Amino acid sequence: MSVVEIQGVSKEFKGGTVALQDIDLQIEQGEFVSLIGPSGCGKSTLLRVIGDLIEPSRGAVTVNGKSARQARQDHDYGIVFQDAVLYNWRTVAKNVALPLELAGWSRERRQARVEEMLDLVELRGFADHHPWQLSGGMQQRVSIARALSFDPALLLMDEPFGALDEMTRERMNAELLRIWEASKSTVVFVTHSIAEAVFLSTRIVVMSVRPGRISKVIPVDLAQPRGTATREEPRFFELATEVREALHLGGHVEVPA
Amino acid sequence: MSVVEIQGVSKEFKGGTVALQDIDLQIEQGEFVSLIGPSGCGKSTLLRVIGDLIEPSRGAVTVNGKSARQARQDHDYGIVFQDAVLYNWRTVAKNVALPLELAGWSRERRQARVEEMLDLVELRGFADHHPWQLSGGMQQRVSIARALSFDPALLLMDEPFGALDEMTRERMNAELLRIWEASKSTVVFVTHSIAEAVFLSTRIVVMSVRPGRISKVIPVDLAQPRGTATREEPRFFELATEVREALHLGGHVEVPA
Amino acid sequence: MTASIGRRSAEWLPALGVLVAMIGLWEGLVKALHVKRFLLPAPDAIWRAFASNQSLLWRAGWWTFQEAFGGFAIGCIAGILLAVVVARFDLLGHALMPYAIAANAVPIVAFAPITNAWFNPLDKSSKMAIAAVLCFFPVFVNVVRGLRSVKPQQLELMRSYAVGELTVFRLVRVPTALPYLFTALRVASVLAMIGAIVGEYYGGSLDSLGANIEQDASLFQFERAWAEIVIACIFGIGFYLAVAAAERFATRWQPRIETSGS
Amino acid sequence: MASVAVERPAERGVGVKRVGSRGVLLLVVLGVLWGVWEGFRAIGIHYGLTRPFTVDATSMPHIHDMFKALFERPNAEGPLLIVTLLEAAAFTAKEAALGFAMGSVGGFAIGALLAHSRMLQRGFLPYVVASQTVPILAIAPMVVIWFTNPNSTFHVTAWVAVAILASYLTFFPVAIATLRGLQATDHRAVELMRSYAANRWTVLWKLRFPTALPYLFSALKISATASIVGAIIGESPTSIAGGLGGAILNFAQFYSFQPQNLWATNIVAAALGIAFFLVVVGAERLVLRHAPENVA
Amino acid sequence: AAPKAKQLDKVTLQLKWVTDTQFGGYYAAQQLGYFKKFGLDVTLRPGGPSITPEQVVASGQAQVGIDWLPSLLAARDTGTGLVNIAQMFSKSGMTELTWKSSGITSVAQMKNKKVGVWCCGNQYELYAALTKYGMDPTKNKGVTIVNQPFDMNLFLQHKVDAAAAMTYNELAQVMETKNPKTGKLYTLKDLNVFPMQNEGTGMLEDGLFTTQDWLNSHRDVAMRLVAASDWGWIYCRDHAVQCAQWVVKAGTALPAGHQVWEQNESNKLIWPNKLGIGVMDPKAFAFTAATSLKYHGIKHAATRKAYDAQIAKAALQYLKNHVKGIDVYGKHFKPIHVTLTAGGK
Ligand SMILES: Nc1ncnc2c1ncn2[C@@H]1O[C@H](COP(=O)(O)OP(=O)(O)OP(=O)(O)O)[C@@H](O)[C@H]1O
Ligand SMILES: Nc1ncnc2c1ncn2[C@@H]1O[C@H](COP(=O)(O)OP(=O)(O)OP(=O)(O)O)[C@@H](O)[C@H]1O
Ligand SMILES: [Mg+2]
Ligand SMILES: [Mg+2]
Repeated sequence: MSVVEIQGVSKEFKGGTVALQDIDLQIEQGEFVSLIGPSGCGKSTLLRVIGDLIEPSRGAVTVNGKSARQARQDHDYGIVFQDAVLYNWRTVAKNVALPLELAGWSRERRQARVEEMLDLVELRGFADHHPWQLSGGMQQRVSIARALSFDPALLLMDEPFGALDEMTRERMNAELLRIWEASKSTVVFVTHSIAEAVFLSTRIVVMSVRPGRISKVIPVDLAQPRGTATREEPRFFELATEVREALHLGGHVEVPA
Repeated sequence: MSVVEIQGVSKEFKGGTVALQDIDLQIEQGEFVSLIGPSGCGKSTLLRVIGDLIEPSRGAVTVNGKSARQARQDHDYGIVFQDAVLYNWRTVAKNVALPLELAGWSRERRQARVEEMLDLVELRGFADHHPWQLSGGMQQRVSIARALSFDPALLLMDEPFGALDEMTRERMNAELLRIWEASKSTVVFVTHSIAEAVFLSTRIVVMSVRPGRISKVIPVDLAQPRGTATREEPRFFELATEVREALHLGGHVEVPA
Repeated sequence: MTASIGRRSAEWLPALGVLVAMIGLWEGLVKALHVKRFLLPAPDAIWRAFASNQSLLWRAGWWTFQEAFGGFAIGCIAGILLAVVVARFDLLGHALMPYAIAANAVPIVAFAPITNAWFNPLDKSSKMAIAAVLCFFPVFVNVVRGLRSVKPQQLELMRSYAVGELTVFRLVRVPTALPYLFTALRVASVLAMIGAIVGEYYGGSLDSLGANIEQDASLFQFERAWAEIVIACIFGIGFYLAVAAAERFATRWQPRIETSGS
Repeated sequence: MASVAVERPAERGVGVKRVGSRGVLLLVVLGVLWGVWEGFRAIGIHYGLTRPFTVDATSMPHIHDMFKALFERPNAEGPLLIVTLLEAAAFTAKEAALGFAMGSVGGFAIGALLAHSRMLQRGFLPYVVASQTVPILAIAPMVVIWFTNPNSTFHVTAWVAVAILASYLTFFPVAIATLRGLQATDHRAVELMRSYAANRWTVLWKLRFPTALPYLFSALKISATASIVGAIIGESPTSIAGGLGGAILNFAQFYSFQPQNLWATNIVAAALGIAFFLVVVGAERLVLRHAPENVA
Repeated sequence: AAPKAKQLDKVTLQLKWVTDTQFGGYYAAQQLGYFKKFGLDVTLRPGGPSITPEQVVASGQAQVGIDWLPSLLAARDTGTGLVNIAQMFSKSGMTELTWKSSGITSVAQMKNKKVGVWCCGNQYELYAALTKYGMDPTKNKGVTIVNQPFDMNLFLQHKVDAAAAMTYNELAQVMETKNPKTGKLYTLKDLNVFPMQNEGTGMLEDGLFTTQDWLNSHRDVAMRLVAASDWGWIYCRDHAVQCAQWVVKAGTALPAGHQVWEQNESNKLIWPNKLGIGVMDPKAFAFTAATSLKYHGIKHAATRKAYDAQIAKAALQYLKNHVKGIDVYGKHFKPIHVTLTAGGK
């Protein structure tokens, strides 16, 4: 049974913008799938359709064999949005603890987990700050910590590392891979970095604009586990070039309907 | 006369976080200076100090030989923020036209310029959309168009291309270089992409955290004008490595005061 | 610590300055233009009336304040409850909104005889009813807006957690609505005082401010009437400041903006 | 500001069907309210309820009697009550409209001025608040005399004096909401303006004002009905007998034996209040139609 | 005489309360053109709960006002130069009501009861009466004074044992209300009525006043105003129903039946008048002034400067000169009989 199954999904926004057209995609248990494509091609939209945050205009999405809706209600996934979406009235620690609170964790367990997570995203010591006291990258890291905190079996991540410097980003990449391997979870990952996509994924879905469709699916056959060495393999560069060319073919200038 | 002159600037936020400490930096006319450093090291803060958007706790900043305040009042610079900061109640076109409106341009001139700018950032056709109808990358491009619209002699850009896909980003890089060369303007550019910094800059300022200081300044001696070929020069890789190493030396775990 | 006390009191300086200036101007104008006392008594005369009737004035003020506070509590709670219902159930909102507006549009002056007929005009309940009606509407309107002005993205996050309406309400809507609520509570705090006093004008215990003001004005005791108005102001401002302090406490997470203006 | 596009909440339908079903709903609720009133009345009278108030024909007249009273003549030769009341309502509406206009503009100006500087705010905000704690009924006679004295250089006709009193009640919610709204601006948006060295006026007009609009409209809704209250209160000390205030005073005196007349007057006053409110709502829809958030 | 428009003297008359037959005479004078005939252009300005006629007149918004004498004295007491020019009502219309069923058959029996009365200078007549029977109303000793709103609900709902009522208004209101038990109107049989006039503590009520300054320069105008007003009241004495109708037309939204009652009762407070309508009775004045002083309505004893009897007297003379055979004393005045109906229609 596929973890995510997307069949003939289209999404047209009011006003006529067609963000997605006839998307078919199947994601299996344990896969790490990256969505890559030009700005405005519908990556965020697709992710939100999978998460049942918006409804597709046509087509069907199943997650873990149930409807997307049911999956959402069963807490089957964790999500990181393109911007941090933190609650200003909660401190950093409380923002991270939010899903745990909702899942009914005890205070001590929560506290321990939050500390662990803040360590992971290198924000130990900022627990009592408020979101507006953090830099852009720090805010994004808080939201990553929040999504990871409850170990969801399916992770939906929308450019989670977009606001991070290269080094932090590389460390985060490595962390993410480690977590993914250890927990055997499935990840759907939106990025605009070709290198990141190749480094992380087991499969890369290249999208094109006008309107958003899948233009190419590229399996990534780099050995697991990956590390600093991976980035220097010739296969890495070959794959990167393949993705780059697929992107070029997809065109880039988008127009509204 | 330097365009930007920063002398002994420190910034401590209420609550005790020291974001900048003893920053000295001089930027000459026509330079393209990139600020790079780990997340939370004070890049955005430094940019905002130069733009006189916040006041330093200590030290002095002069821009074009005048106080930062005077320079701001003389419209000496344009700025792109880390997040797009668009006005929701204005259409895309009107957001771009805002600085022109404030500078008293006539409606026709404004309209012509806005079209030109939207072409530049590949958003022709979205003029009448509202910001919330755009994807993250598109929003960021609107804010770039806005900053460039009035041809400021000094451009302050805070991770302007962070939300863009690699291809759009490369095109934008090239565009920016073209504009910079043609207009002989000065650019202070925050980025977390080492490649981007090397490709664009005449000088790279590497910052370190705990608290934010300048750990190394790396002049970039790649030939001008730069193009796709530049990225393949061996010197490009050498410089990238130099920056990477400087970043590593700077440390990465930040703690609050 | 001492520094912060110093800063605190410095915050009050401008207000104090304005007060002194206003009183001075008032006194000066009244004296210079020979304004008749039944048009506007001079501050010094008001002060004398104030000083010589202190205990009576405070007692009347306290009486009226109790009415105002009771009405404030009833009106605000009712406003919040209905706002919650309206914000939650759109349909019910559309159905109830016009009647809420209607209730509010009934002028308080017209309400006074009716509350007098319903409740005993001499005890506090009838004035509380008027104050409650006055407080209800601002709270209702603002809380509805506050509950609805949650950022869509923040709702999406909650949706991703598949939590119930109640949780969304508690975790997201309430904090978002708080600033709106407090804006309304500030308005309501002063409206409550006005409501109580207006109610007292239409028949109320002689222990109350409104009845005293009416009596003194019609017996040409304008200095005393003004002293009573001053008492009403003191209680009103005190009430307002208490609400403002509660607001500071409840929304202390908010950034206090560092720079302002150009 | 969201950096991911967000689906806009459902448009408000304007279809005939929607309007129709809304009307039906309104009537259903009306029916329910009517039932509750009459039911409570019947039970109250039957069991002689005295709590929370004594229920009898005076404290709770029949609703149909209130409406019937509208179409009766309080005086044998006089016009129908509704005719008298509609004329009164038109007169009061004139005063209230002017008061509302003056109060909103004044309130906005005060709010904007106070938002301008902390110093001004600290100095004057307490007195803006204080002004509202001054019971309007107490000072209304003096205010009327100040403004209508034919011997002074500045004087106005009586109904304009009423409008001034009405504006006194309207300006406060607007001033507070303006202050709040103008300060609610996202600090990054302010920084952008600062980077353009925009002067205070520009920042006010192009940034703070649009951000404040939702707050402002909340306040205007409150003020719209408050202006009518103010006008009615103001009519008494100005000796204006032709407005709703005069009617209320008359019928209030005789409430004990003609309660339905006062209730009928209140129904008309409420209808006027709703009309004012709806005008503001209409303006709000027009102005805020591009806002992504729900409009309350 | 044909009115010569440009010669008319403009006068604004501030009433104590809303348009009502309590002021029937003035409306009649207006309606019948008496003011015009005497060279006046008079504007009648209705009052209301927040209008103090003394304040309006002292500030020059109106030249002449109508108020109860104690209120005028209170204004004078604080140094405002106002002066009574005609005392229209020569008797007090104030009563205290109790229910027959309560068994309170005299003012003396109000001891330890809840007694309602209006504020603002209207309470002294009752205070004097209660004091006569050994109660101390100012300190709530031996009696509980309740500040009464301006409708009769407290009394109708038996929330007070006794309530103040003017003969011309509130008394009628009670009798225009149905007894919920019987479904019939209340009548005098259900009530005990204690007129303050009968208790000997009646004070002087509605009178005309103006500022001393205006009077000094407009004695003649004041005199003609009083004369025309007298004439109006004389007309109403003989045509109560017609007067009530005019008042109804002038804008009161109240039922005509009630207004006829009110006109008739107002007439009773004026007629008969041995001194002639409007002329101040020095004894009654002295009593009113003394009572006000006793209950702290005023701080200093009132002097006879508070009224100018010459105006009223001159007005009577003027009236007699201009209107042949006019009766300014009403010696043979007979009130009409008015039957009250539900809701006063
Ligand atoms: N609420 C909306 N109303 C109208 N159009 C919308 C809405 N949300 C998204 N769109 C449009 O849908 C398209 C896809 O948007 P989406 O956010 O999915 O892009 P994206 O691939 O995530 O881009 P980016 O990389 O820039 O974030 C865009 O053209 C955008 O303008
Ligand atoms: N308003 C504020 N109040 C308190 N602390 C702040 C405030 N703004 C920034 N800081 C702190 O200052 C430090 C530097 O922030 P800054 O935004 O300059 O980082 P940055 O280098 O731009 O990081 P990033 O790459 O993640 O955007 C951070 O530690 C942050 O927590
Ligand atoms: Mg996106
Ligand atoms: Mg930053």
